[in-house]
Amino acid sequence: MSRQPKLSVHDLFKEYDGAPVLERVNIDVTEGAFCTIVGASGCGKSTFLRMLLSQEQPSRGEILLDGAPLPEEPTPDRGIVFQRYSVFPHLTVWQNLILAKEFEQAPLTGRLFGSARKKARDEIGDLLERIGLTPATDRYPAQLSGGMQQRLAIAQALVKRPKILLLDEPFGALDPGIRLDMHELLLGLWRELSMTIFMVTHDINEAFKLGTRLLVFDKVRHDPQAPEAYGATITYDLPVDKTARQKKELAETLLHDRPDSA
Amino acid sequence: MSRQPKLSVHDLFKEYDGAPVLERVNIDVTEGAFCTIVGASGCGKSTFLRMLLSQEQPSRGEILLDGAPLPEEPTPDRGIVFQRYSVFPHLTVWQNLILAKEFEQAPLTGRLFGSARKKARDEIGDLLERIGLTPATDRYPAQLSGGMQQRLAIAQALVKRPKILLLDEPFGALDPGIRLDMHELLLGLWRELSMTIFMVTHDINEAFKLGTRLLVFDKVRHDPQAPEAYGATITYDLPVDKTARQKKELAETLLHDRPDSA
Amino acid sequence: MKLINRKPSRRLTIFLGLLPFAALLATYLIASDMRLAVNPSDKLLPSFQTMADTMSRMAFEPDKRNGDYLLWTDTAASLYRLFAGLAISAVLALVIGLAMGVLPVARAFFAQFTAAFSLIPPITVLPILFITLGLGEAAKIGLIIVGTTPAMIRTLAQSALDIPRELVIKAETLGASSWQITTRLYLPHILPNLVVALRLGLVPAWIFLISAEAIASTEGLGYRIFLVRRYMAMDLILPYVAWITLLAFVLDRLLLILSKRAFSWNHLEGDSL
Amino acid sequence: MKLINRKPSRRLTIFLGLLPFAALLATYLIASDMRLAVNPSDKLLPSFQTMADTMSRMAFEPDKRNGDYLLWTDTAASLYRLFAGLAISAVLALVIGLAMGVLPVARAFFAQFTAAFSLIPPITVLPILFITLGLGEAAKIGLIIVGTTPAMIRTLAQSALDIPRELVIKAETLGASSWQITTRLYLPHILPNLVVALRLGLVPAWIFLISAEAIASTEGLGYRIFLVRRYMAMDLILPYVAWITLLAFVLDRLLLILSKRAFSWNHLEGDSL
Amino acid sequence: EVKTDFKVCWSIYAGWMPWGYLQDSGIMKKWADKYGINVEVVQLNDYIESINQYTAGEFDGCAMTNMDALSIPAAGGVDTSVLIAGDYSNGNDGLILKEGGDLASVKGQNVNLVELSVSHYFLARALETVGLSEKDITVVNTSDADMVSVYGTPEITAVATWNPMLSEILANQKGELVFDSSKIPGEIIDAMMINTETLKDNPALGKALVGAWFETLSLMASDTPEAMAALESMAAASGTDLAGYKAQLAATALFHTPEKLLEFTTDPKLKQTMKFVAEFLYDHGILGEGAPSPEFVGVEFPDGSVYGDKNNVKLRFDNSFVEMAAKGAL
Ligand SMILES: Nc1ncnc2c1ncn2[C@@H]1O[C@H](COP(=O)(O)OP(=O)(O)OP(=O)(O)O)[C@@H](O)[C@H]1O
Ligand SMILES: Nc1ncnc2c1ncn2[C@@H]1O[C@H](COP(=O)(O)OP(=O)(O)OP(=O)(O)O)[C@@H](O)[C@H]1O
Ligand SMILES: [Mg+2]
Ligand SMILES: [Mg+2]
Repeated sequence: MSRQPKLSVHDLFKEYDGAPVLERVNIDVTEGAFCTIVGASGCGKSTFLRMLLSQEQPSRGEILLDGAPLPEEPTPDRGIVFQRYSVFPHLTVWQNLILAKEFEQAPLTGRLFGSARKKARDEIGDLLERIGLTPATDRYPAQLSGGMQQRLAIAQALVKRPKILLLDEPFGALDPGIRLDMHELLLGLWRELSMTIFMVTHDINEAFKLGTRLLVFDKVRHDPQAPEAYGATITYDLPVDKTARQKKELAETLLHDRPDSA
Repeated sequence: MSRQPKLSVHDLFKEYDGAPVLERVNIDVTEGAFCTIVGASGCGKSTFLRMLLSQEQPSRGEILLDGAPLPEEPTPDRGIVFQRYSVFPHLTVWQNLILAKEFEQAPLTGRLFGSARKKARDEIGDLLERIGLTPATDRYPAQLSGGMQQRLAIAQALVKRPKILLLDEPFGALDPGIRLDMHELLLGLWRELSMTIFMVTHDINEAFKLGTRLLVFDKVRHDPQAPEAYGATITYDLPVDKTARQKKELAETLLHDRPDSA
Repeated sequence: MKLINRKPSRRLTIFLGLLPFAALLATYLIASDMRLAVNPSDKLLPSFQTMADTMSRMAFEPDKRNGDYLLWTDTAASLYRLFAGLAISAVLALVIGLAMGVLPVARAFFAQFTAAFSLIPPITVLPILFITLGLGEAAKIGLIIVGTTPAMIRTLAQSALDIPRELVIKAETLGASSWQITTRLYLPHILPNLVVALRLGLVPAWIFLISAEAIASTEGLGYRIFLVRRYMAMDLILPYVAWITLLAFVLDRLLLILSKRAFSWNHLEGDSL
Repeated sequence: MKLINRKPSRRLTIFLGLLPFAALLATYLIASDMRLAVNPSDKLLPSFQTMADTMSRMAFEPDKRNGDYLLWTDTAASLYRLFAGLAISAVLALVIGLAMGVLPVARAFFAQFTAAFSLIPPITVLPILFITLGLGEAAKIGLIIVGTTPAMIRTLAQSALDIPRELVIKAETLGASSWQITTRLYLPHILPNLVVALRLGLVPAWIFLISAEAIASTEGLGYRIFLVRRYMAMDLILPYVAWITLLAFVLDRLLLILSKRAFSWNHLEGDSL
Repeated sequence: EVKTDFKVCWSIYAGWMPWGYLQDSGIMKKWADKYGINVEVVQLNDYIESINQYTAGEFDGCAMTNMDALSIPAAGGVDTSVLIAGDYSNGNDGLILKEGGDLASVKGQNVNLVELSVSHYFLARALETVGLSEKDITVVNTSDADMVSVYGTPEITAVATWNPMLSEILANQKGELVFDSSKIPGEIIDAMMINTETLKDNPALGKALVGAWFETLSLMASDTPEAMAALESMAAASGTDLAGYKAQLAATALFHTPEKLLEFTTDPKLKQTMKFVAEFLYDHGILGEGAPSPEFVGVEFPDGSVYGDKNNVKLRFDNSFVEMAAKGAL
């Protein structure tokens, strides 16, 4: 690793109301890495992503982006899909998707009109198709199912083509078929743009399939009397190798033909 | 099937603003069945559960519970865990859990005091432990992680021991370890109380492991010009047999030892 | 079925909705009859006949002094002031409320002051207001503005603060500038609340308008009420009050409809009053 | 850093917060000095010295007529009326607002009527109020109630309607009766809004109190202001207005603190004004 | 300062309705044009507010009573001239006891009135006539606009008020008039007050106002259809009908000619009246807490004599313009 890491985290601590959530987190991530994060529910994965996004500040320690301290506020080079997927409730599906382009092209009004608007709408036609929301183009988020909202949130983050993408259980509410489509979409963009991705997931399959690096968050110290006394940290940091991939593919094949065989 | 079905759905249609979501859904479910529901995102699974709960009324068709039309309003014999897990934001974790008991034991105040309250709190101690929220007993939902809120929602529904339990992707935000614990918990109660369960899931593994019956929702008719023209229905209705279980277990074993082996 | 789920039919809803009005009318009729039986020239609760006569005179007979049809000139004058006042209030409240909600610096600057300022009962500082704004239309409109804006600012600023933090962060990651976040996220979210604030501001606006008209004016609904108050001409006051209430009610409903049309996304869930 | 994220430091916040007050004071000082230079006994904008003298007389010297320390007797009388009025309003608004929010039947019954009733400017129907309630404390408290309750009812009913439907359904599946849903779900959710409504109701409450005290009274802050308006004693009016504002401000802050204490769950996210 | 645009204000009261009429009918404009100035006669509904606005300098003149002129503008350092002492209350103010009886029976009762107004002064004078003082009763401040309606409540046993409320109460409700201002004639004077400095610098303003006023009054006194129309219009403007307005006028001693007015203002009794008023105001702390004595503010009379502090003359009865009118020199 002679290259400067894209992102490095030094001795990060985070506590809420005095209760530590994360402690002594250290990690260097090179550009283009796809880090999947797994860990027990409530151990601080989302908190970690929130700090990478600058939504929250660490209690101690520092995060460096390209060698410089992380900006103190969210910036367009870091995209996010929240765990409780949130899209803009006052915009319809396609309006949600062209928003990033509007911000970019119309600094003053933040809004495209006429042919520019039509062009932007046409440009997202393909994306809409790939996330399966073409029939819902003109609906408001409140009129979508959970999975549809989640797909919209993912697409919205991808549209901006961020350098760093933070995904918090992005595929949790999707059925396997659509999930595969979304994997394709994500991997395609990842390769194309050499994004650096952090993705929290509870699906170990997915973690192995997508990631180049697997981070496991867990508590190293545990006081049975005071279960809250210690925070979690990165306990395993595994490069995902061939064998594991092959194993996973085997597992997948087995799983895949089951519904039909039954 | 000589017994009267616990729940039967006859020729159910549901449309929103003229767009059909579900059409011609027919199914009889006997008491104690564990129906897992899978289907593409946005095909109407949540809508189906909402109708079983009487949260929404079918556009056409009828639902019979024990041979009689479904009550027009939600009743305590049908429990629910919503897809966007919602618990009462103004109550702490343990207050959320004893609420059902309070409703039952204090018709007037809806609130337990003194020793009765203490007793109720002690009684949920075990449950809290099993869902892993003991350290968070006194926190408000806004202070919990996504997975913790989801576990709380599940436990809250189970506390009431409903005859029919409706679960909409209940384990989506949980890590595999905790998910297994929750499976145990759910299966234990299911056997003990002979509940009838409908569970939407996107994890085919889970569907096979837990269910006695697998319902697949899908569209049978499809008009490529107007993808919204037709609704979904139950396309497969499979009893889950031994072989499938065994396959699943094999797959699980393979998946399970991977993180450690890597 | 539980009470909370028992929805009355459309017909029953209308019937129930009319009941309290009917009860009020009936109470009035009985009380009025009783008083008139004792004293036929009682002025407090005149009969409907008397009120109708008075109103038809106000509406359809030219005034002896200047030949105007008073009801209509009063209404026009008052509505003009009301609209002008509310429009300026709305703009001010939107700008300042938005600034306070969006910019921490603006919040630091305005928060304490608007909180304190909004608590000054404007009628106590009328002389200063009149001297600052003169005695013309400006003062009347000004009193409405002074009276309604601070509360509207606070409501709007709070509603901006209530926007989920996630949405703001999302917009930032999509490359929005502060200005764009303001116009494309905060603004659309607080516009429905502006309508709510306007609806809630209707009553204070009328009250201040009437107070202002009572002090310096030669026409307007409040002026007329004030003018005949010394004679206790309830046969004119009561219908005028009913008329004001009706006007306000129509405005209120129009604003609700406007909100449902313009901000349909905000009305997808739940009922509105 | 974007403007929306630029949080001023604690010190700067305090400084910025004081700025507009300082500006107001400075404006007053200059205007007052200018007027006093022209006419040393100008009554409109008295000097701070004069106001301080007057207030210290009101506060610390017994009145010639009845030996009372007027500032304190006035304050006590007004605060008593204000509290009594607001307390009754709060209870009424809570009961009716809750009923309207929870029960469709109650909503059908009350919705139109409260909408219309809330739009009647109460000061126009004062005579009826006085005849019904007499001229004593009851009428003054009554005016506050009539003036503030309808808006509070609407706010509370709307906030009850805004509770996510999922939560109600959840409670039903947990076996709650209508009554239990009301007390354990709706009530805790609208109590914070009651505090908000009370805070927003402070201003109209003061206004109506002052109006009532102006009509028939022998003590009270509003009485005093209207009395000395007779000889344009701004040296008493202005400090009295400031005092009223200060009292209201303290009440407002106390209510906010109460809300944060009692409904901490409601303040976990976002800021409050 | 010499200027051409002037604003004077008035509020609704029987004796001041001509001000509204002379503005509406163009009489004012005629006279203002004659002297090459513009005068706007503005109606304010709130009497106190109109005085406050005048005192604050928003108007060049204002219609008010002698008592309020002394207590508000004069005590507030605004040198004020009585340009036209148009009338005095001759029954327009009265004391009503609900249960009747004589004036002395008011003892121990609550009396509702506009505190510190001429009603208050009137009451004090009334009590003096039967050897009572304010200590023998309790004064309850009550707004004039609501006097009629609150009279109906059982709490009220006595009110001191003026027209039209007075006649309104007597006409429709139980009660007996036990004292009225016709028993203290000439003490409650309703006048057009002008800022002395403005008047000195701009005599044209005084001439125009006086000219317009007496033209209007002579019109009213004439028995012509125009007079009836004028009275009708004034009645409408004051919110009543012709009969009602005439009844109010009957209790108002309007001076229809300059001569009558001069007679009144040169009567030595005026000095006595102003002394009463100043003492009343001083007793009630209205002259300002800094006032060392009732004589704190000086009042100058047409003959040049001064009541009170000669170095602080702030209220002046100025007959010069009315004299011009009497001489036909306008
Ligand atoms: N309130 C509504 N108004 C209009 N359309 C709606 C509404 N609610 C749901 N729909 C539509 O109904 C369809 C089914 O929604 P539903 O939530 O039942 O899907 P689902 O099967 O649960 O999907 P997921 O797996 O993504 O949760 C969707 O196409 C959705 O857009
Ligand atoms: N605002 C807050 N106040 C107090 N505690 C908080 C707050 N937010 C999070 N926590 C606590 O921090 C811990 C970590 O939360 P986080 O959301 O990061 O977990 P997670 O790893 O994402 O879990 P999950 O897989 O369930 O989403 C939890 O124990 C939670 O209770
Ligand atoms: Mg999380
Ligand atoms: Mg769903």
